[in-house]
Amino acid sequence: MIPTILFYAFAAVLLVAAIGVITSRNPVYSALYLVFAFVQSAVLWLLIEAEFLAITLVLVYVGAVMVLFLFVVMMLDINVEQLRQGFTKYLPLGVVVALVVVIEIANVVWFRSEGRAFVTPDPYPAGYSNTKELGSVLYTDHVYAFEIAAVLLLLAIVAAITLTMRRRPGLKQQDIAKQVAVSAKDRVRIVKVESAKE
Amino acid sequence: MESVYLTIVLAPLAAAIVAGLAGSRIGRAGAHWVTIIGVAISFALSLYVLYGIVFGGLETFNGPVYQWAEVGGLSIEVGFLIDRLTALMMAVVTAVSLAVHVYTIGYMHDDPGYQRFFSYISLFTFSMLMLVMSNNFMQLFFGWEAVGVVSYLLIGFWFKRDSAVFANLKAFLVNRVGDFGFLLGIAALLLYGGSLDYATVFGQAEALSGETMQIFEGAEWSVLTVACICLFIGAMGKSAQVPLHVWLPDSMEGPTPISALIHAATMVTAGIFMVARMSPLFEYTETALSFVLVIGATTAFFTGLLGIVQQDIKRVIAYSTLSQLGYMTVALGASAYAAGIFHLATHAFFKALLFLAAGSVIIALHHEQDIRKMGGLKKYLPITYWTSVLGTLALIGFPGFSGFFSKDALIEAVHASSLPGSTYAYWCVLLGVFVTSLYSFRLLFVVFHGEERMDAHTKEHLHETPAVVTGPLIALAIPSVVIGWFMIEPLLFGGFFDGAIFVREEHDVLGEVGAEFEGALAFVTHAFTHSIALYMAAAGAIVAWFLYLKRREIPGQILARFGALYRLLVNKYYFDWFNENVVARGTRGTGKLLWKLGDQILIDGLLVNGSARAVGAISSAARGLQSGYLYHYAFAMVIALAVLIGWFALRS
Amino acid sequence: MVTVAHYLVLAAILFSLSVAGIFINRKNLILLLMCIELMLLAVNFNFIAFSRMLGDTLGQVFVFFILTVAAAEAAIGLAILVVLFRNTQSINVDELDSLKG
Amino acid sequence: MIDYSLAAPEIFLTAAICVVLMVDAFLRAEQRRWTYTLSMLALVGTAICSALFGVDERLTTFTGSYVADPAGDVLKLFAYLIVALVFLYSRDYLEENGLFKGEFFVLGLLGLLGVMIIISGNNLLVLYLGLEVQSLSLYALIALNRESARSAESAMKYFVLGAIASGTLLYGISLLYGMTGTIELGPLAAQLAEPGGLNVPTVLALAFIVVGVAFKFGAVPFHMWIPDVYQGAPTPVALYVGSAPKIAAFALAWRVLVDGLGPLHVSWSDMLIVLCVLSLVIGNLLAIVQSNFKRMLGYSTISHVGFILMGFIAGTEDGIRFAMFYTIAYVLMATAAFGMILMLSRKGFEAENLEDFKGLNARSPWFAAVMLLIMFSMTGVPPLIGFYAKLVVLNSLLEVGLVWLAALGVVFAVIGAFYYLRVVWYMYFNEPVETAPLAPATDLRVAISANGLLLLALGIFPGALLNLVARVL
Amino acid sequence: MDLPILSIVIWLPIAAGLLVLALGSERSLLGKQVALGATVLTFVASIPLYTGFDSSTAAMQFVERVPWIERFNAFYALGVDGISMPLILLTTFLTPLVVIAGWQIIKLRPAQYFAAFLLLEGMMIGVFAATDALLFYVFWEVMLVPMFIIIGIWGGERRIYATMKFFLYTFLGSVFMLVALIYMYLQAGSYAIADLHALPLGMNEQVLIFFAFLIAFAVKVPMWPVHTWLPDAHVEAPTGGSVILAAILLKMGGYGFVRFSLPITPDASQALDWLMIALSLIAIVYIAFVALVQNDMKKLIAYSSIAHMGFVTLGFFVIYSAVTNGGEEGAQLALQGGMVQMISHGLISGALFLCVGVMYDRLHTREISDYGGVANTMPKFAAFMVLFALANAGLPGTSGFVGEFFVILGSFQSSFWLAFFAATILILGAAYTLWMVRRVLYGEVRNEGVASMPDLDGREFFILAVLAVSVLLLGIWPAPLVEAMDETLGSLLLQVTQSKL
Repeated sequence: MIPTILFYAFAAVLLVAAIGVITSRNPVYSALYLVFAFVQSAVLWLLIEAEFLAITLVLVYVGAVMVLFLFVVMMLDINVEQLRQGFTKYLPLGVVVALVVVIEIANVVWFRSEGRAFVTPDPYPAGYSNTKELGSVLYTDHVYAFEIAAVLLLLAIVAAITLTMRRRPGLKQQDIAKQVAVSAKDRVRIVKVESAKE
Repeated sequence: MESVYLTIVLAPLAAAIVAGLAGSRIGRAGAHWVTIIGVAISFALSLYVLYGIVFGGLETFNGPVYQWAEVGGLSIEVGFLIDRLTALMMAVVTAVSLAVHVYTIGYMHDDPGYQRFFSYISLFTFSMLMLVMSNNFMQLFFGWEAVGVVSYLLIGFWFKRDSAVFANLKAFLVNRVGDFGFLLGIAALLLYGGSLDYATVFGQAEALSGETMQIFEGAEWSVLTVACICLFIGAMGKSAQVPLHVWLPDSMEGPTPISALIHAATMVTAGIFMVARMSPLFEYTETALSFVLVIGATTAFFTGLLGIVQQDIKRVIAYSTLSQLGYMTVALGASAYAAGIFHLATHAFFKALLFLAAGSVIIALHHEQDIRKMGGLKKYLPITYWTSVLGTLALIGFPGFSGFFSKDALIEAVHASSLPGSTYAYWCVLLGVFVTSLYSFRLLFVVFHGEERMDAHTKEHLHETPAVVTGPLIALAIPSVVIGWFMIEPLLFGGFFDGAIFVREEHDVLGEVGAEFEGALAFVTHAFTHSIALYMAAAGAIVAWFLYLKRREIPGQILARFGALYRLLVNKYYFDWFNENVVARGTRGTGKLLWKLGDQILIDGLLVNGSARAVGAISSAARGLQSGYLYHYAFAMVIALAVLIGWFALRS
Repeated sequence: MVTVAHYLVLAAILFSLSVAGIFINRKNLILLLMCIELMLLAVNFNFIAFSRMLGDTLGQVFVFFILTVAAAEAAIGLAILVVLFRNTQSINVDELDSLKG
Repeated sequence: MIDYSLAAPEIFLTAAICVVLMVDAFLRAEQRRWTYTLSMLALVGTAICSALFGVDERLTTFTGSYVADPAGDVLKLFAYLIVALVFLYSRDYLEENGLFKGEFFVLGLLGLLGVMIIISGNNLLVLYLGLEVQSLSLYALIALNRESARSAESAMKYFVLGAIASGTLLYGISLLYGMTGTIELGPLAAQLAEPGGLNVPTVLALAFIVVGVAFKFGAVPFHMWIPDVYQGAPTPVALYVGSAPKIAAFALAWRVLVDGLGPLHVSWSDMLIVLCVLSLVIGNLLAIVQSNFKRMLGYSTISHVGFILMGFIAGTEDGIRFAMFYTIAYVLMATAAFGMILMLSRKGFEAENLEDFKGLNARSPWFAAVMLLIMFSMTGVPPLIGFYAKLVVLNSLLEVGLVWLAALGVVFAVIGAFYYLRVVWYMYFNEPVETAPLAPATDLRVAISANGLLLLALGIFPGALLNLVARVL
Repeated sequence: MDLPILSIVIWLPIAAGLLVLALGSERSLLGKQVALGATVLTFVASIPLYTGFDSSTAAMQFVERVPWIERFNAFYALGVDGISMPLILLTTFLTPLVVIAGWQIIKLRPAQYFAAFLLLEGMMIGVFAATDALLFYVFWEVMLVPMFIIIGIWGGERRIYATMKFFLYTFLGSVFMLVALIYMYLQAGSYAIADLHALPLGMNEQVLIFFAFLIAFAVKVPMWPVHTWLPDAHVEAPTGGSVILAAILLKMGGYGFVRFSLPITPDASQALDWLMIALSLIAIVYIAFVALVQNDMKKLIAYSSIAHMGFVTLGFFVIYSAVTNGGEEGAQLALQGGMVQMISHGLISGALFLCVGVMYDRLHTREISDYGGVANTMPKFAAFMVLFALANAGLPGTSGFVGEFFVILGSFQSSFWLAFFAATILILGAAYTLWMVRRVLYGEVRNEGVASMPDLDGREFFILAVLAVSVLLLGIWPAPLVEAMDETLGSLLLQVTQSKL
């Protein structure tokens, strides 16, 4: 009973947060709503005993990715006023399409899956470690995928750096080597001045 | 003998090629010598053949020269059929042609196209010989068309003249209308006779007369009737029968008498010859014979009427030719083929004479052709005058002259015919005699008698034309007068054409006429007592004398009185008007309509460019879909997803 | 009783919310990136729910990798966003229409 | 036991990428050619690995997540070739336009790695990851020219749409996983082939997956990114986007739809028919109205995708083979076409508009002729490879009785002929605006000529490629 | 004789074309010489096709067969029978003339011009020689490319419109044929034309295939209403292009009908012969009317080509009703007529276009009204032109007559009215051709331009003379040509009148 109430409660909050994400006019709010949604999701995942992923979601997503989002939002000098202008034009259509999609999927899941999804997973026995379980397949069965993921992250790094790192023209930078290599005669020029002739 | 026949045909051809292709190299004299020798060879050999066939017991020759093509089982060959009819035609053709060649030397003396002209007339001889000597329909058609082409070239010889190039196009096209029918006739015979060979087809004529074909739904027509009428349509074109006669008067645009002569005395006989040649077919279809009869009679009378109002010396003779061709055709229709051929032969001589005489006048007057500017030429051109008189007498059928024999026999034959339409034909030819006489004497009187209406300058230089012109006149005058005496008996009643021309018992009108025939002299004397035609001719001559010499004001009064009739005649029954305004303009109008509306607007505009434009328009419209807005793109994807789910997932 | 189906429907709602978010938003590119995160979250819900339903870890492993990819994707997405902003001084979706037709 | 040798090309390439990356970091700008050379060497090495460790039969390793089969090897070899050509064609352009950076090559090689991962992916997870590796490098490449707003814009569009597409794909994969409990292709197919395997939820999942695959191909209506990216991306990148990823797209469709979801052919072929028709229509129609050559090529790609899909729609063994044939043929043509643009472009001048091809025949008859071959090949005129590509897919369509679709295909091929012909028209029937002679580097000249002539050679002897495809697939 | 003659005549010009292309326009004289040499050599090489031809058999001769695309069971298979041999000779005969005709006139990129013609020649021969449908299709299509270029580069003002229209029209036509070919390949398992002939097909299939072929061939012939590309293409094409287009390219449509439509879909052909006959008659009559009102010489001749090609299709499709009426001979006549008409039209229309080209080179206009009285300044030319015009009007003694004669005779066996309408060409054909002749050649010299026109030079004279001789020769003695085709057509007739159902 309690898990059911918890599910509905957190699910409701999650949806509110999700709506908040897409309707907020200020990107900062959106990002925060998204953080909120992730947290709710983590809780829901815990309810279904996917602890490792729940933790990861909070750590990685909320902790890193969302912060990145916020960072970018704030770094870019976005004209929030301009962004506030509404989205009314496509709102009805968006709502309709979203409803259609949700009805279609839900219809299939709920009515036409021949009851397959109407199972409540049995709780894991005590001492079961979700993390360990994951860990044991991750480096064996899925090692290839894991390596690819590694490449992917490398790629992301290279790409992100390539795209964002830049040397602004005209930016004054110190060239240490040059500075060190300087010798006195480069800096000081002895000029012999003829004495003034009266 | 084969090589002889081949030589007859090829000599003029070779001459034509030499004169045509190497004209500039061999020079003027070279050109005329080459061609004259070529034609002379043909002429000599033709005479030899004629002699051989008539007296020397030469067998009728019917054999191939080479195989033109073989399609399926059908062999189409080029070959010769030499029988009496052919031999006679060959002699006539080469004789006239030779005369023309000789005459041309003088007439075309100063023309820059001298060699070309010789080449043409030689080529013409070749074509005509191919036509008459053919033993099959393909070759007949070849000759038929080749003659037409050469006439096209000859009429347009002076291609700088617009009238000449108009006339030659007209001649060719009108002839083509005839050929159109002709070809259909050949096709019909091939279909039902299974061959293009004369002998084979003729052999089945009787059998074919029973067969019918359907052209219009529900109307069964005799195959032979259809085929023969079709063939005769060809003859109508070539032999200038109403309504396809319109080209002949215009063809006088060619270098005057020579090409005119070719047309009037030679080419036009092709149709007559052809019908005679096809007599085994025509004999089995009375409908076709009646058709021939009526057309011929109409031509004989009505085109003769036109001759009365013409002011151009050549045109008068041209209309006379038309009318005489009508006579020949009438004879054919009445199954008096031999009479037709006979008239053809005599006509060739006296009409050639008249044309050359006209040419002589024209030369003398420095290419003046309007008879209103002539008159009183008798004293300046005595030889021309007297030969013209002889020609005229022959033409009107003065007893004893060649024309008399042929025409009178012909009229008698028509009289004897019992085919539908023969009464009409009889009256037409009788009245025609009057008309012939009227315009012939009118011409004679207006040109050679009366006051001198040419300008002073012309008059000063008037003198008889050179011997090269008058020579042929005299040469032609003799046969024009006498030939009838010799020919009438063998040709008409002596069974000359036995085996070449076929006449069924019940159509044998000449036989009927022949029953009373007691020799040429008797025929002449008989005419004075019995022939209405003779009195008609006399009447015509008297009227002409009265109107054009005695009381010259009367024609003007008649003209004022019967203005409508006069206009009808001057406008040649509005045939030309009809052809130019309705046929030609209508054709061009149809063409323009089909082109602009069909091709340009409907097909190109609507279908081709229209679909291109439609594609373009759709493309431009579809371009709007790619709006550049990210949310539109996402939109498309999500909607497509929703549709895919809705359509495929939920449907199943 | 909470069944897997509940989770699935929740995920479906999340998914369609993210979809709606993508095209009701005309102004803010960052929001689009967030919607994508939301979409991936929905997918993750599915995987985890199924994983539990089937009683194996495959789904959770999948989620693990999705999280990794999402992070990488976010990094690159934001990098592009930065480049874009530097060039146009705007992250307004409405103004991104120089390429069209 | 994991047989690493099967994955030798990937392993080698990964190592090589690291080397290139490291070396490049220490190179000065004027030494950048070394990066290029190293990258080419990396490709050669990878190709050698593929050749050495090529397989004759279907083998899997990494506990079934990696599959090596002859068809995969062939696809990979073509991918190396194409990427090598891309690098070669791009080199001078990049140098002249200040884009000659190590990252281009590194990202290019990483993209290639993604292609290879997809080609060898044997479970949905690996395929997804490969897709991401490939896509992410493309996103970055497109935005490579940081000074260009257009590049950034197109990268952003591509990124957002791509993310949506991969989200959708993932959603489908999740459903599929839920229904079958597996993500490995072989078992998946086995599960689906069982009675009841084709049920509503799997078809639902299928719809999502088709969206993902179609997006990768750029089939209408998931094509929107293509023209924008082709036009917006720096030309070398557009060349890259337009070539090697098509091989990946084919591999993805082949692995997922045929190997994994083969039993659902009835369902997905219907969906593909819709996409195919739309692609033919939209691709050809919109290509007509383009004046930008790159954008036109984008739409042309879309129409070609319609033809590639035909092979899948037929779904027969031959159908897939012929789709592969078409893909390879198309990639060769597209590479050559973009190569010509690159060759015509000079510093500060992009030969990206159709107008820029005016009078090419007067400037360089040879390259005009090569371009002519390329264009007619794309049109589908024999004896060029493009013709056989069309021939074979039509063949497979007719084999399954889809005459109407084949007829539609050829009609749109005719409409499509218009815009290819227009290029020829500009080259041959107009006098040049630009009279500067073309003086491309020798290796570029040779390569592009060979590329063009290859289209002809393969067209005269299509049997070679056909047999190859038939033997391996 | 073991030499692969057909391969030689196909590839020799193509190789020479590439060589000329490689020589480039800087060395255009050498290029021209190579081109001329190659085309003459090709002609010489093609002569054994005639001399060694066995006209007593309908089987393919000079057969070559090499595996080509094993996957599709397609062969590089060549061979000629009575239908294709004359067409190949026509091609090899005309191309040298076209090369000579362009000798001095083409100033713009001459190397490419001559190369295009050489390539075209090889491809066209390939079309006629291919006995494998796929090979046939390849040649059929690729031929469009050089033609596209020829019209586009060396054409007149609206050349781009014309060439695009030409290409798209014909391309549209042929893709449907491709679909049909593939369809039949799937049934027969082979692309060999002989196998397709033997393939049993149901009526519905036949009808569909028939229409697919019809679109392809009708566009090429061209038949009404898909003919409008031809006048445009002709008008804009350079002289050589027009000649090849009219003389040979159009023949491919007719060739397609006898090689594919009739034998592969005999029942559909029979069932739909009324349609084909109707279209042919429309082409003859309608187009003749249209030709009459043209002001542009090339357009006029182009329209006349359409009308004459109407005879070809008429001849091919009256066979069924002729046979039904018991006129098997007539059917053979009609078929034969269609074929002869193709050859003869090739010579005549080619010659007429060359004539127009001769005038165009002097005055740079094709408008009839810009000429007049040309015969005064160019008598030799006028003689030739009149000859060709008369031949075009079907004058007996020229090749133009033979085909028309046969077809009219044959179609009479089908129906009187058919022959009636077909025979109107006698009048209308003469009308439009000679009317043009009248306006162009005859009359006083119209303007100074005409007055300054020099007569034919040796080169032009040679070309026209060669054509004139062949036109006359074929007209006077068509037997060799007819004989070569007779056996083949006879067996074709047997084949097409045998139901496949």
